Amino acid sequence: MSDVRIGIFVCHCGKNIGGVINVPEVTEYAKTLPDVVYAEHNLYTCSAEGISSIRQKISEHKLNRVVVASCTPRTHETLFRNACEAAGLNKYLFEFVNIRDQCSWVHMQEPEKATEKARDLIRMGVAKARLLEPLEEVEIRVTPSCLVIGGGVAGMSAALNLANQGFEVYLVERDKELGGLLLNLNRLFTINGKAEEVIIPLIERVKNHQKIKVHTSTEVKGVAGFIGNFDVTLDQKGEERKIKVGTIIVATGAEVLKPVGQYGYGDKSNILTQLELEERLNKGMGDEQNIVMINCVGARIPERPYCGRICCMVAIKNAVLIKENDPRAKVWVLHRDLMTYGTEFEKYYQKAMEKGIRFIRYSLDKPPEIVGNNKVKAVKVYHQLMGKEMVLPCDMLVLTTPLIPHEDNQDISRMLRVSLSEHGFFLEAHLKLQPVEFATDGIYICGCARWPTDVPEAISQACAASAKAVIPMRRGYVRPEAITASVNEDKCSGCGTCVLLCPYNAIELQSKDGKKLAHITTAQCKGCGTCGAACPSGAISMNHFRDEEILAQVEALVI
Amino acid sequence: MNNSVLIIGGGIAGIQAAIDSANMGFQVCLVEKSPSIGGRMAQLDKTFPTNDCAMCILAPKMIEAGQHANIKLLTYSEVLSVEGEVGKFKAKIKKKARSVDEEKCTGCGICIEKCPWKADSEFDAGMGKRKAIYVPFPQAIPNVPVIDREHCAYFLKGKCRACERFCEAGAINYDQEDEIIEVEAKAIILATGFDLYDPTPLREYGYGRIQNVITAMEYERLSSASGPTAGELKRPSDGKIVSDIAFIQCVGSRDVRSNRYCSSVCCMYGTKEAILAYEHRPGTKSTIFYIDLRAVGKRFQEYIQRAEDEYNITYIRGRPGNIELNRRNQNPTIWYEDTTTGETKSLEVELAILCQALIPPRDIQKTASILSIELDEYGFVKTPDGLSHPVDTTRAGILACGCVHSPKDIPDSVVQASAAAARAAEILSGGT
Amino acid sequence: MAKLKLACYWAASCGGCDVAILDLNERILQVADLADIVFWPIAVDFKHHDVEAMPDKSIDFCLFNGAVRNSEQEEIARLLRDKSKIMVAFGSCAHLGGIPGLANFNNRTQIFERAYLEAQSNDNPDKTLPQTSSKVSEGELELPEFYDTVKALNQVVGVDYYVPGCPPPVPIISKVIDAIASQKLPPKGSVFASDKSLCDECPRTKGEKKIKKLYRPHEIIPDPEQCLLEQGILCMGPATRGGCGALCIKANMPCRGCFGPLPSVSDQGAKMLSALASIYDIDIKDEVAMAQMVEEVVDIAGSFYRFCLPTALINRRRM
Amino acid sequence: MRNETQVKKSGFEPKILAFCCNWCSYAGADLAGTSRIQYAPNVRVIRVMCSGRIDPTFILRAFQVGVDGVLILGCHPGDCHYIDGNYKTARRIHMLKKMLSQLGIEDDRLRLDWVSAAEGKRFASIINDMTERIRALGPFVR
Amino acid sequence: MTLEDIIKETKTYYCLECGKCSSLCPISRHNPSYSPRLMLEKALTGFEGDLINDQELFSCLTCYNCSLKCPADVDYPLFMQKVRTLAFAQGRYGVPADSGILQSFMRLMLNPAIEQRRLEWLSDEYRISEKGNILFFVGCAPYFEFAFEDFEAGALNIAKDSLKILNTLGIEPMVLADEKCCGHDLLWTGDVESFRKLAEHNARIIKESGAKKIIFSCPEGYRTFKFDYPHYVDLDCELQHITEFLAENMGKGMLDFKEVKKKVTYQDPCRLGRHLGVYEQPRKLIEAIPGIELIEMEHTRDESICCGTSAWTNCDAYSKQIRTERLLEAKATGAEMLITACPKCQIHFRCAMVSKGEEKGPDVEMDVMDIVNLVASALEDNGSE
Repeated sequence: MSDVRIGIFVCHCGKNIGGVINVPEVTEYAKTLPDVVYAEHNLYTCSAEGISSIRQKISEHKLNRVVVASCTPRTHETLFRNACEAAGLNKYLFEFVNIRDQCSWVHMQEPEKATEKARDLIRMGVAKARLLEPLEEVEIRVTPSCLVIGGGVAGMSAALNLANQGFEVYLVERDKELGGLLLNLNRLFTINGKAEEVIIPLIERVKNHQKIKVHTSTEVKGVAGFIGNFDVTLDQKGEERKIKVGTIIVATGAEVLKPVGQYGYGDKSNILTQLELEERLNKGMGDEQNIVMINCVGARIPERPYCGRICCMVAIKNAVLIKENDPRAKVWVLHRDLMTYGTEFEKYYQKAMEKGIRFIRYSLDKPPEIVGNNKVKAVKVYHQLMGKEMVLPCDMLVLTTPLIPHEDNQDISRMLRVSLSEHGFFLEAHLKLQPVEFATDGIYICGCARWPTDVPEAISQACAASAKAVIPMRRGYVRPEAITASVNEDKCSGCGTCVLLCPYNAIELQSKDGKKLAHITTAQCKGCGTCGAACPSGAISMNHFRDEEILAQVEALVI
Repeated sequence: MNNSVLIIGGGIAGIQAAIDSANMGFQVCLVEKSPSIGGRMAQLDKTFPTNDCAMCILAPKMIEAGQHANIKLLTYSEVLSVEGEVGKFKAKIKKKARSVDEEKCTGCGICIEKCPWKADSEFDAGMGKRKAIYVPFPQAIPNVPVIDREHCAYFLKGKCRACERFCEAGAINYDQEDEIIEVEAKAIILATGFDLYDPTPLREYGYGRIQNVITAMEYERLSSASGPTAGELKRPSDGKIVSDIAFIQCVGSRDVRSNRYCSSVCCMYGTKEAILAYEHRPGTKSTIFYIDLRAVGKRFQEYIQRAEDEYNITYIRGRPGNIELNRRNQNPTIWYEDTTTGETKSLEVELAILCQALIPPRDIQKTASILSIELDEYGFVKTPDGLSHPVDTTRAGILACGCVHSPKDIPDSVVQASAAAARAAEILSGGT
Repeated sequence: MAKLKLACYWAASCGGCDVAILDLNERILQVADLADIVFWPIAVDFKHHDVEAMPDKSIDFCLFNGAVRNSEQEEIARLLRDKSKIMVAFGSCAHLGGIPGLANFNNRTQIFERAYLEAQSNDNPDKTLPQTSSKVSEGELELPEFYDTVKALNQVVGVDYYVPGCPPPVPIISKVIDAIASQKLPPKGSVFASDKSLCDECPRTKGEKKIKKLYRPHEIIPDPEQCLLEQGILCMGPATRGGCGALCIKANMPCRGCFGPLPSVSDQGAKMLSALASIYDIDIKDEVAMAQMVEEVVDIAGSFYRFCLPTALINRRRM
Repeated sequence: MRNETQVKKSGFEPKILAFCCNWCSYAGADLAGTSRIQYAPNVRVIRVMCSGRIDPTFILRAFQVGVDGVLILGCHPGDCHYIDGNYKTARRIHMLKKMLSQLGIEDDRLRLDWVSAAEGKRFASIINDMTERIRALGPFVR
Repeated sequence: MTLEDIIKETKTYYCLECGKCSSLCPISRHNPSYSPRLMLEKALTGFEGDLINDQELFSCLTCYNCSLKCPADVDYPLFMQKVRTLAFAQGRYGVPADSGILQSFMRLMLNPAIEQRRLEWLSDEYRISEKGNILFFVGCAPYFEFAFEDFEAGALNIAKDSLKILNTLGIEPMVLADEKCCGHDLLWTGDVESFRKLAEHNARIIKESGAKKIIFSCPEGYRTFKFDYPHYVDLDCELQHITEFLAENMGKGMLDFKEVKKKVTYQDPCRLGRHLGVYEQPRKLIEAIPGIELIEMEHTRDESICCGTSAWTNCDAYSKQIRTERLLEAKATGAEMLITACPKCQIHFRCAMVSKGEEKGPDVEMDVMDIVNLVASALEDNGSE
């Protein structure tokens, strides 16, 4: 260890610190600490002259460690780190000691105790600073191209937004053509426009955009690497292709639940799902006079507790289409709550009521029953709000089922090393802070693959995902904080304890000349330290929070 | 300011749009009417469905926006006019005088401590007081106080000047004037959020007449640790800590006499607030009157289920007719029909909370005329082609996100904010 | 070159280490012609005063096994240190405190009460306890002082090398002998074992380190191929030095940590606890499961510090 | 709050080490500061990125060097910035407390609790409560 | 007019089944088996039979307390009226009060052959005129005198005092000898045909009288002329309730009151208040009398509670409970007198305070007086007593 030359800057912060803690005395004390070659106190270290003083003293006293004792690192650490960097000192050779928010401000009536505490805290800070090592923020180049998995309305919208900003997009779609779920929809609720009117122009714009390379009937076979450098293997009808992309957007959508075994679906000819009804509406309805719809089929039940969010609207839209097609038809919608939230949907619900569609609320413990053996003739329902059994004549029974995740979400999640939520949809990093990002950097999520959504919400999420993907691609590099974990391969015995602990799946066992060793992808590691604390051989060391540094602080606590 | 975006409104949506645009390398000017960014979310104690504290989510984003090199914060400011068209907008912004020099102030808070004059705190929804010189809430960004000239003794009667005397940084400047700032921008994002429906016109619910009938936002402030009662659910009439409360959904929503639309989030925040009550005092009993329990988002249904199983919350399907006052103990008595049994009954509780609707910002008409964009029949921003361009407005180059577009929860607002940033980026790189 | 002088001693231990030396079988002959045993109370008849008579540093190397539990052991340890060039802490007791070190859960008073008063087999009506000196008809009898705390060798005298194991396996003993013979000794203070944990040489296959429940060895017949810890058996392997050739593992029994902590680990017990608690897959909000976890790891301190309590960070129970 | 007479009489001022996680409890501590909530000066805080970073070795070392009490403050379960670091902390500390009791270390000397970024008051009350408990237990003699 | 047509006309299909109407309905608060929402659900779900034959169909007071607050803009009383028309056509009708004597009066008037001696009560102290612009519509007051023996209906006094006040204002209104019942109760119990005959008769004689403006003392008549007659006859006269008329003309100094030291409270009749929106004029009138202290009840103006019976039908124990509670509410204000502006409210309240033999009368004693009587009694007695 070259000779350590620590400089310490104690801040008065006006009266905030100086008014309680005897700053000059504490500064003198700091001078007595081993390896401290310079110590000063100033009125406002964070002010312009405070910063310039730090930079000046670093070169003047050839300091190779800096400790600032002032407010809280949460707001000012970046400021002082940049000051050190500007003076040519690696910014991780800096330690922050909080003697305001966690000392002077909270021990105002006990100045001597506060001063003693400040001395202890500074001693601990210096003890850690002495062992700090320079760290380089590894700059990872980001390839300015994006892989969009899924060619539905979400995938295409994301691709278009990216391409319009000049980025190269690989749009991969499993089916023969683009369009996804919207292809077999007849009309879209709220504006009642024909599904084609939305999806066809979208497909045209995608196909004609030279920045978008469309790969239909293609599947993603494998993804390796990390943000900025994903090596993707595509499988186009047996023929494999390798591409390199910087970011990935998952827009694989979802599928409609086929309620096999419920209400006689499958063995009675006049029972359809809403999707099948859409096709019937496209081709033209028969002369059915009595249509009964049952909502929440296969949803909000113990096995599948979630609400499908848009199925109520699909049901109401189809009911309105039936009435517009044949006003004499009698349409009943049996529901357990009508989820027409927001301004547009509630207005559409009123329109349905105007058209004479009648809504009956049933309860989970008294579900409707089907009458009729090979064809449904009637539906018995216990009207929950009237407390009375009703028998509705029924020529056609439509079951409203929720969107469910594709089975192969499991494979995609394992391939991209992203996690699924308990319902089987993809799990975003944070519902509010990062709704369209995965915990793994560089991979984003939008559309029904994340949660059942309607078309406008899917397009919003697609644009949001594109915005998030554009950030690293526009900057050209990512510089994750250097606080990451690293494995010392001479100490690692490959016991595997750390692998499952990492919430970001950044650790895996790789075989190296016959032996299994833990390997951490620095780009994916967020530096939480959970693996470091658990490693029984002490083989994982946490940059900037190494065991030795923390133990030095602990030992410095008691003189 | 060549590649620049003007963002109006500093709530969670405005902040998110600003951060995304700035991270994409564009210059951002974020204009916020109140002294600090943070918006409505800053007033919330906890947020559904994760019940994590609102400030834990919001503070990191506020700090990032406050310190971002590409973001220029103009708080305590209003947009006066916008000329030009997409790619070449010119906006005039009035930066109201804070009477405090932002450069010099270090946010030490001595002036607030020493100021003897008090006023109703808007942040605490009128439930608490603040000083004449104030910062809306402890974690405000910028952490620079503002002198409320209507309640400051110096501006009213020319005496006091306590803040100036105690300010070490010499930052108090009484004769600071409003400033007009010119800002150029290629795209504009409107994110001015929402206001809350004042339930007074619904006289049957007795808001304003019965002390222990309060709105959901007032409850949120009571329950918040930084609120007027430091988090203790003390009811207004006698300060008694409540343990038997009721929530009424759809107050001002799905009602011909106020707003016919559904405000999307009240079912969820109603349950959240009931859970907060139980968390503050285990054993608290909550009753929630609803007609459709719209828990449609991720983990919302489980949230409701847990509320019922673990937090002593009872859901009754029925919209209360009116609230009467039991004079002896100031308890509100709620008359309702339990529509699943057809019985008309009354329930006396210690505190009744009205889950008020989300309505467009009160100055939306003015904003719409300044930006010359159209509003829909409810007063929210109109999206001409809602299906394929959900965040566009009727004027090219101007985008809208968050609740100013239509009522939605925080996750959807954040998604729309990023979407608006993406659309703006398209415009800024030459698209339309 | 002149034959080396070898000294062995058996302090607070079970004598297994001495037997282990004999386990060299025919190789003991190689030792015999390599060195003269100048002190080995169990095997040869040299007395304490013989050692005192030797000039300092005259013994080439001393294999000292056993912890230091009383004043006599300490005295001899100091004596042998002065007389020997190389002092080797031989076996877990000398290296880490070993099984006798577990006495640090108690102190002398408790130990004497248990041994001489409470034990059912006692016949001690007038409750006599051993004294350092007692007057009897024959004269004054002296006994070494019985310390409250058991110490490892390096807590009493300087130690040059450590031979881990309870007892040290034969391959390691012969390696020590060869090293001494060839005078090619590793740097002072090193441990004759692998610097990696037992997992590095463990033959079993490793899958996912995730356990729902911990079984006592008799509660489950483990699969012979798969990692024991992953099957829910407490195996100290991950936190213990390798080098023993996974003898216990091959006998379908979990490692109990006799080789001591890894080089960069200062407390074997703390590290094993951290690893084990981290991979326990239970919901922390479920009080029953959490209480269950603590019950399942029977005698946590005893299991994790089985061989190294005296050298642990908290090396004895606070009374 | 602490009453003065009690401190004077025994004269013992406990030395307590607290580990706070950067995102929640450290922010909660800062909030106690910005809200000027006064609490006992006996605690020294070490900041770590996540409560999951705290290795039981640090805690044992703390007791070994003569600290009287150790306090671990993490995010409320579900709040963790790194998704579930605090879940592992909970299990480790739960098991460590059992081991410490076998080593004769009183249960109150090690405490795990959750503090969010908005719970300044809660942080202060935990600090005061911990100081009183350790004062009652007396100094930690090895 | 089928049930579907009724649903369309009254916009009942907008019903959110939220139960707000039931929780505001005075009847359902007392009668557990009565729920306006359930009634409406039967229509929506096509249980026409149940609906028509429902015993409670005629219990609805049509007091508009529900519709005024209905979030779905359903006109419930109109829905009730239309359904009752259907029911009546199938021979269904409610339980008439006082063994149907009132209904028989109305039906008698249908018979053109029967001569009414309507103006018997008109002594010469009340000056009326043959020709003129203003007509005072007396309504059924004369018939009410005979309907009730065990208490004083007082309806005729209202008519007399109305004339007295008008005369004091120098107005000698026309009063038609062959005036017939306005048909309100028949319409609201579904007998549309009888209602049409009465409406046509009244319209004819009023047109013949050349009246330009009709003043009513009974709000039910006023509401019927204003909202229902236009659907059946065309009669373009200005219509006013007497309180509106007096409030307008009071200011001209024609009415000078003597001091009346009294604490009073005011019952907003459903028809005058919620139906017609007349809230302020009666109050202005009362407060114009010096010495009077008007104290509002807890439920007042558009939230006031109905007197418990309508159209002389389905008056039962629950109606009695409603009335009793309303009287107790009036007493709770500390007022000595309950002022109302509708002869029927006055009758129902007075009837409630008289024990009807089988049940014990309520322990509520309260003077109930029509506003017209109050005003008349407060006039300076220069006119004839």
